[in-house]
Amino acid sequence: MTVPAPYYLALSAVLFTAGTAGVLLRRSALIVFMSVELMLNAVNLSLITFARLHGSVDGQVLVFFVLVVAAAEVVVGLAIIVDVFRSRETVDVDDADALRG
Amino acid sequence: MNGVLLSVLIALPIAGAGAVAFISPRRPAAARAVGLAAAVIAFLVAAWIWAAFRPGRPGLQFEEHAAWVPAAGIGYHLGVDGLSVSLIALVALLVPVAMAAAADQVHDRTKGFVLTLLLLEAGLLGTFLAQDLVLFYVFWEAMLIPMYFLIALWGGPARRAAAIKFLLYTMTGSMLMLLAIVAVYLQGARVIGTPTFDLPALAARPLGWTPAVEALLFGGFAVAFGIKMPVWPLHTWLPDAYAEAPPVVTVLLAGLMAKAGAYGLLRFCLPLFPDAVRAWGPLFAVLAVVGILYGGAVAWAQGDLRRLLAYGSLSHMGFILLGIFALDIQSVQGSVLQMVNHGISTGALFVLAGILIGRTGQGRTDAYGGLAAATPALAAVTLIVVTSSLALPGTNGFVGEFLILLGAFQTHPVHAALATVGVVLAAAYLLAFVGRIFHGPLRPDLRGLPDLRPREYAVLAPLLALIFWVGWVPGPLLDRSEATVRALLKPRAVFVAGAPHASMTPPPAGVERKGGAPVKQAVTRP
Amino acid sequence: MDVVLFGITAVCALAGGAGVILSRRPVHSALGLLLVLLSLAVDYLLLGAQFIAAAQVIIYAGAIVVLFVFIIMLLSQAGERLGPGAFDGPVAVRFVAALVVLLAAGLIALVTRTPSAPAPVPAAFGTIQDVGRSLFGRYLLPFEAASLVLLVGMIGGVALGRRLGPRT
Amino acid sequence: MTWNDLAAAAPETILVVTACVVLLQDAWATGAAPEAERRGSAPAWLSLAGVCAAAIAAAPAAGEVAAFGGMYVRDGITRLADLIALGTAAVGVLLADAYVRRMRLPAGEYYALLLLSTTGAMLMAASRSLIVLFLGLEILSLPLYVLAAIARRSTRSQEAGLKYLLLGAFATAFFVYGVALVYGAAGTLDLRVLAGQPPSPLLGGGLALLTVGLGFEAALVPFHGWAPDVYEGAPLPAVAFMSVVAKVGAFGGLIRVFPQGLPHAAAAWAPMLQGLAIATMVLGNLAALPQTNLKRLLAYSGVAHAGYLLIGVAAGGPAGTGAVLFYLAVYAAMNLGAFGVLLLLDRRGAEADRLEDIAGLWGRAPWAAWTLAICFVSLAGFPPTGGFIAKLYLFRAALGAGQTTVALVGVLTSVVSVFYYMRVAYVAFSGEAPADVAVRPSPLAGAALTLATAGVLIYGIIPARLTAAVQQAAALLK
Amino acid sequence: MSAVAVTAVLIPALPLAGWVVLGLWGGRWPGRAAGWVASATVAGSFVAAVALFESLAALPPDARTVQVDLYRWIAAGALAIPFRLLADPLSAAMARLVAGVGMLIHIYSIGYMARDAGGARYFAYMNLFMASMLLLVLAGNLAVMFIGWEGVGLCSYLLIAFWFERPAAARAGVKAFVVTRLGDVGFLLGIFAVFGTFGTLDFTAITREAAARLPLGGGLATAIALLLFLGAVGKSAQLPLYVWLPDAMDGPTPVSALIHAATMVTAGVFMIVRLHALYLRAPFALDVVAVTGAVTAVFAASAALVESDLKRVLAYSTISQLGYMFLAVGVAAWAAGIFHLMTHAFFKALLFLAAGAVMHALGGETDMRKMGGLARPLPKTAAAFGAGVLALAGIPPLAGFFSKEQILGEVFAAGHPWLWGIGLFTAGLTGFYITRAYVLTFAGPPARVHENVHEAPPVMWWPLAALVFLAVVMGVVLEHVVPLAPWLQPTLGAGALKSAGGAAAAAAEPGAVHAMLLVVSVAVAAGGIVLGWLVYARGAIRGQAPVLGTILAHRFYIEDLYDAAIVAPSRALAGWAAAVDRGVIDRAVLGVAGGLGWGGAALRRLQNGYLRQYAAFVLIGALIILAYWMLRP
Repeated sequence: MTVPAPYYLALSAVLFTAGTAGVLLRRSALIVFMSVELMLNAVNLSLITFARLHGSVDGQVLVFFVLVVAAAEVVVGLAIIVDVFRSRETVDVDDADALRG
Repeated sequence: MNGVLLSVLIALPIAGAGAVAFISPRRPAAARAVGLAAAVIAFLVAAWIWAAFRPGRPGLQFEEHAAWVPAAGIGYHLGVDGLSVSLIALVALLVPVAMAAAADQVHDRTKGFVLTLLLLEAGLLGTFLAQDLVLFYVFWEAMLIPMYFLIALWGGPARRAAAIKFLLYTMTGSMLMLLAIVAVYLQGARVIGTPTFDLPALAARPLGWTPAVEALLFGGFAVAFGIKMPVWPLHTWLPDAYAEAPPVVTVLLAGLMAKAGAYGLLRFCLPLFPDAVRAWGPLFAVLAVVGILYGGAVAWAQGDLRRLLAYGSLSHMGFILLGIFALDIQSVQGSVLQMVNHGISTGALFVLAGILIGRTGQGRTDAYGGLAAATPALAAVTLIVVTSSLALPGTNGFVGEFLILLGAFQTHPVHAALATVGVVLAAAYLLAFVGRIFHGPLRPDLRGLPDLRPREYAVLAPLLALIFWVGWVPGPLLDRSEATVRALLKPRAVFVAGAPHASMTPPPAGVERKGGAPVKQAVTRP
Repeated sequence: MDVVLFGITAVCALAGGAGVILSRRPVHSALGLLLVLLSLAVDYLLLGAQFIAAAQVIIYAGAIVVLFVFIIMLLSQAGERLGPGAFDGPVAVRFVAALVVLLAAGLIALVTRTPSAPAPVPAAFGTIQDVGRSLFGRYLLPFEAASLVLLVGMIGGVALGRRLGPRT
Repeated sequence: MTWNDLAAAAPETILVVTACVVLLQDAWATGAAPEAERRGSAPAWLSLAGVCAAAIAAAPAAGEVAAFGGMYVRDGITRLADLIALGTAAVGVLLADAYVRRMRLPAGEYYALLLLSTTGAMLMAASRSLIVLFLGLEILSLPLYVLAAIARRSTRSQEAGLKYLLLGAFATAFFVYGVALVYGAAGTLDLRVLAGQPPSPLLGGGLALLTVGLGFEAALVPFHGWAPDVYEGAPLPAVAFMSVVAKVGAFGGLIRVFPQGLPHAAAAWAPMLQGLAIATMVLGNLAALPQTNLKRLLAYSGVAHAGYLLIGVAAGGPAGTGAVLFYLAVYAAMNLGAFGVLLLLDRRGAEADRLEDIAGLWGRAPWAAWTLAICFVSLAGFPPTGGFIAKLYLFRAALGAGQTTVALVGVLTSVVSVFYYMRVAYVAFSGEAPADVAVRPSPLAGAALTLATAGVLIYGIIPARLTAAVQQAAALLK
Repeated sequence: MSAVAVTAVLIPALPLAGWVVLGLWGGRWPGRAAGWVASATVAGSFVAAVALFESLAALPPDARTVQVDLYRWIAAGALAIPFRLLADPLSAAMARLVAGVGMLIHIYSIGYMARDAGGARYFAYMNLFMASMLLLVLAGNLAVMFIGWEGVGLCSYLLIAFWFERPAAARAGVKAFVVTRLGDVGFLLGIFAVFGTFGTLDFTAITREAAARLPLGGGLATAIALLLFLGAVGKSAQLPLYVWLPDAMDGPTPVSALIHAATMVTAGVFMIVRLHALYLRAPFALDVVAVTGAVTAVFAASAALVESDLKRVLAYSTISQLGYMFLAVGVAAWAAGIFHLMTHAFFKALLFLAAGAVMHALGGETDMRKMGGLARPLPKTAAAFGAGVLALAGIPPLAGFFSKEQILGEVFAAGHPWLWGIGLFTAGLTGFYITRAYVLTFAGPPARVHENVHEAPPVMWWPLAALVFLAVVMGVVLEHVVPLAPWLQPTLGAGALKSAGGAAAAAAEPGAVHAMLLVVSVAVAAGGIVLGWLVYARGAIRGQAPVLGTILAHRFYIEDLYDAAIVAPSRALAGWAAAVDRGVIDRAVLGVAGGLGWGGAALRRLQNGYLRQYAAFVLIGALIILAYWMLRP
């Protein structure tokens, strides 16, 4: 491993931040959701890096579980988004403001 | 039997409430009868306790001590001593009185009313009997909820605001007290070794506070009690609550709940924070005097019957507060007695206010006038109660206020002098009250107003009897509290944990008094 | 070599990330996400995580992104509305930008303080055998739990995807 | 995996198996007329049986049993958390039955998700590894997203699901990042090993982000934004259930991470938790003040109670942990009771969740009004209900740990809370019942309410046993 | 219990029982039954009082002080107050006087109140008053005295406001009560100070230990004496607390006679005499008493000059005469004070009852400007009133002469020529105003025609006649036949002997001086009468002094001053306090609540339904706690 670990970690941080920005700035539920996936991927990169750093496989195992969780979340999430779309004809999260106060 | 008598006393109203719960709402008379029966039985038990109470002993009697939450050091510890024995009798008396008076005044959702009233009684009794800090707090708060509902559901037009104001005010105080209780407990655990909320155990020895901490904790308790009494300037819930609650409920609010505050100061603050009480006593004495004068002045300016009485009550509670913080045997004895007295006379005043308002539906004094012509008996009874409230000798109020002022004069002459001016103010507003309602030409719309009914006589009779009885023969009451008060004022000698009966030899009553003549000795020639 | 590869993948990943959050159309975002995933898979390889790299390509790229694209196609009208939404005033955007920059700065400051010297690792580190042994050994409980997660996903999909009966 | 491992995780196993059975039964039994039965539907009874079995499995106090290589521990905390979660599940099932049938929700899926979510909460409380904690969190929250959205005909339910899901996923990302940083700092995901680590900035950053994820689930301010909206939009029984179970999981996790995982670094994390607790109590209670929608009001109330619970976590040690456990038990009872009463009401086939809908309840269903009153009085922290004892323990823990400020804020905000709680109780006892609101009692819901009320009162009047159990459980932390 | 004890208890107990009975059942009795029952109880008291007097008289002088302890009343700590009566020459004499005059007035009231529907209530109050007054007189310690003290005050209030439907009467009642209570503040504080000093409130103990515990002229003694005197000022309507008494005339006239002339208002004098030992330790306080008395005497007499209401003239006269009494006790002439108290009780009660008879005849009229020439239709009344006039003016040999002379002699002998001068001047004024009242009422031409003017019925007339007799002879009797001063000597000790009558005082003076004083004083009094006669009956002197008249008519504007300086500000203060209560204290509380509500509303706006906003919250929270961890030292 010749690339210093902080590089990976910084990349991860930037990607995580990018995902955060996507969640905060985008109005399409799909894109928001993809931004979350981006964040999870960024985390995964950190985990893999740390796993390498510590020489333990734990981090990699966790990444595996994150993948699983992401898959399950996507299934549920997309089902909800589709449902929302069916009744509203839009997936704009700003339209989901009936519940407030 | 004596071993569980206090529990029985508390359980009786609860059982009554349980019984009432099973009565159909369509049979209000039955609910009222059952409720009254429970309250009267409780009164009989309380009267028995009062009669069987042995004066001259500072410690707890009829004590009950059981583990409640042993893991947390919370005990089920009940007991009466000189501070509380007359108060529980007062509670047990005023509740049936209020309930009976309510028969003519509350017609709506009677079942619920009776039920709530009984729950309130249980809370009140428990408050005066609990000897464990948490148990006390439980009862202290348990009074609140029924009272909230009594005001909020059966009160006047602005009842909701008044009820919630009352609740939030008192909650603020009690929550601070809760923190202080916990702090006392923690310190106690450190000093004593075993964590306990038991008051006698905690009060048995100094807990080694720094003055600042002790003052803070004392403040926590004092704010709670001060709000309940109320102490100026924590009183502004009072006029609203007193005026909006149904008058019979105000009887309990003014007659009993306010006492819980004063009682708490004596029961908890004096033994737990003796140094802070002495350090901060002057401040409270000043607040008491301000309350006396301020309450009197504001009462004088009130146009509403119950607000007038409410501020008058504030003024009167100021005397009790002054008596407590004068820390003199006479003044504290006077305060203890005056708690009972004020319960009787203010209770009676609000019963009367309820009768008036029930007759006319009017709360403002200018809606009345000349009623003495239409309802002479009502006027006469009111007058007697007013004299008691004015502390005229021969009535109960005199003995209490006289002792308070006499005692306070010895330690705080200026305060006492100013407080005595409050006596004049009391005359001003109370006679203004009598004057506006009963004197002057009879208003045409009040003509034919019915005079006291037999049931109302029955309600008032015990109170009137007590007014005179305590006024002329206060000895039984004073004797019951004397030993306890004496012990209370003697720093750190009071509560011997666990063995209150055994340790103290009661000072022989009457022997060591200066210049006193033994009882019933007919003629002495100097 | 590694550094070059990392540079390329980093650039690709950042570009992909930008694509995810900046594309007008969701499908472009999905493609951006795909780019990120593949770039990171390469990085995983660089970091000795062969199994995860493979899983990344198979599960993420092969399943998740495909699912996204599938749904995007299904909801073809679901383009984002143009113009500022309720939460897109200039102040809000600047505020969000500030927050995001702060986050990035904080995180970078945090992670770059870590030591860069990696621990020595055995040759089999990160292989399927290595990870698999862990998964079915020490990590059996999480593995079972992960199956529960998938079970939940399945039930959720069924519960929410099933055709609705007639309204009563 | 050994049999011992499985035996230790028997409650979870039973629940999972039950969930599968419920699903299968539901698949077989499609077509049966669901509305007619008053006795309750088969999935409900099955779920209930499973929950009871799991509770029996969870009930014995067995000291401390570590399983699955130490990632899972069955100790006093697990036991209590399990019992609370299972109680919540049982009451949740009982409450849901009539509603699920009335609203034609997919029963099999509903109960299966409920059971799985319970499993997740139990896993979180039992976890001694951040991986298990993470997966437990997901098993807890994913079903909740679905449950929030499960009333698919309601756009509000959909909106609730969408918000919950997206924000939940967002927070999960923070959580995992936190796990990653902790892992980076400590080189381990094992909480037992973590306990020996010196605090470092990286570890701190990890803990911070970890707290975001757990705080989201617990609805701590400022991670609480989802809660009011989701509570308002999601179907009532689901809200009743999630409002409790999410807190059980989240606080189980918080206990495992902070007081138990990092006792030596308490000076570092306690101020953070105190700050969060203060913010949560203040904002939660203030925001609840103007609410007139009861679900929303209870949502903010739930936020506020998360703040109170956090007092105990911040205080740490046996006292704080015990207080949290006690509070969770009481909170479960009183919150389920409060929601449960709302479930009895029906406004033309929809939920009756406005404040004015409960007006005059006393007149038409006195027992419901009394239940409501008792639960709200307990929420407000008055004796003689469990809410009081629970708060007492919390404040004791806080003062015992020298955390006076947070205790002070706690008591003062409690006073504020009295305003809105008692207003609800007042409305239930006064006024005229609205004509379009009907009371629909059902035996199962009645049983649920009885259970909840009994809990509230028992914890308040005879709390000795629970106190002892809680102390015993928390004594591990010494 | 000894006979003395029994009688001493019976004296107040009988009217008390009467009150209870009348209060509970009197309203249902027919006709005048209530009046007779009430009179009977008082008569019983009178008999008992006489019996007490006689049984004391039967004892050797040193044994004439008997304490009667009924029971332990109030006890707390070192304070032990038995319910104690004190039967000694002073209280026996006072009890006999009070019960006697009271009995006569009760009987008179039967006739006077015959037409009033509230008779039972009236007599109940009167009985309660008698009980209180007798208790006051017989009290063995200050606390028991205070029972009576406040009891009479209450009855005064009740009876002034007896015709409660008249707003003026109701107001006057309240005024009387509140103003006297103002004095009671001092009285109470005095009691407290006595307890602080003596450790007891017992009269005999105070008398015994005063010299030991209080240094002569010390601040403590002066303070106690002045505080107690404040109570006396209120109760006995001295300057500056006199204002309630004229208004009190709105009550029934027998009430005015009994309470506001003969008995209650003299309680202050009695109290000082009772505590004479204490006052002797405080010469300055005594001087204050004397000066207050003198100034009040002349002030009230001058106010009476221009008063046009018959009863009010008598009221000012009472104030003035009370001033005399204070003047007497202020120079430590205890017996003289009590002597005047007694004679005054007779002739002032007589005057009031006669005035009552006039009012009875005129249907309640009291304005003298509407009277005149009533001697013709009411000869007996006029004669009775005339006797009262002469007694009051101090014309020998009527009662007033002796007591007044004794006072003036003592004052002069005590070396207070200025005070003597004031007293003398007052004597002249007294003669003048009472003559004026007589003339305006009975002499001259009728101012207007009154229908159906008739003499009082026998039940009213006989008490009147009895009082005429007493007013005429009691001076001689108490001076010469049964001398008061030696009788009081066991109580008053050496002080009483010192003031053993004008004769004794005169013995110290050169005979010529004494004779001259006597002549001067009688001359002045007679001069006043003559002048009054000339001015009002003959219209001889028509000199007008409008300014002086106006000032007098407004009582030197003292009441206006009170209104402006005390009453109005108090009311304003009360109103202000009420406004503060609502506007400041309560508003502060509501402000907190409002602030919380506002916070809730603001938070509600923050919760705007936008998911991305919530995500921003999460991010902000994350940033904050991240910052916490990173910035932590």
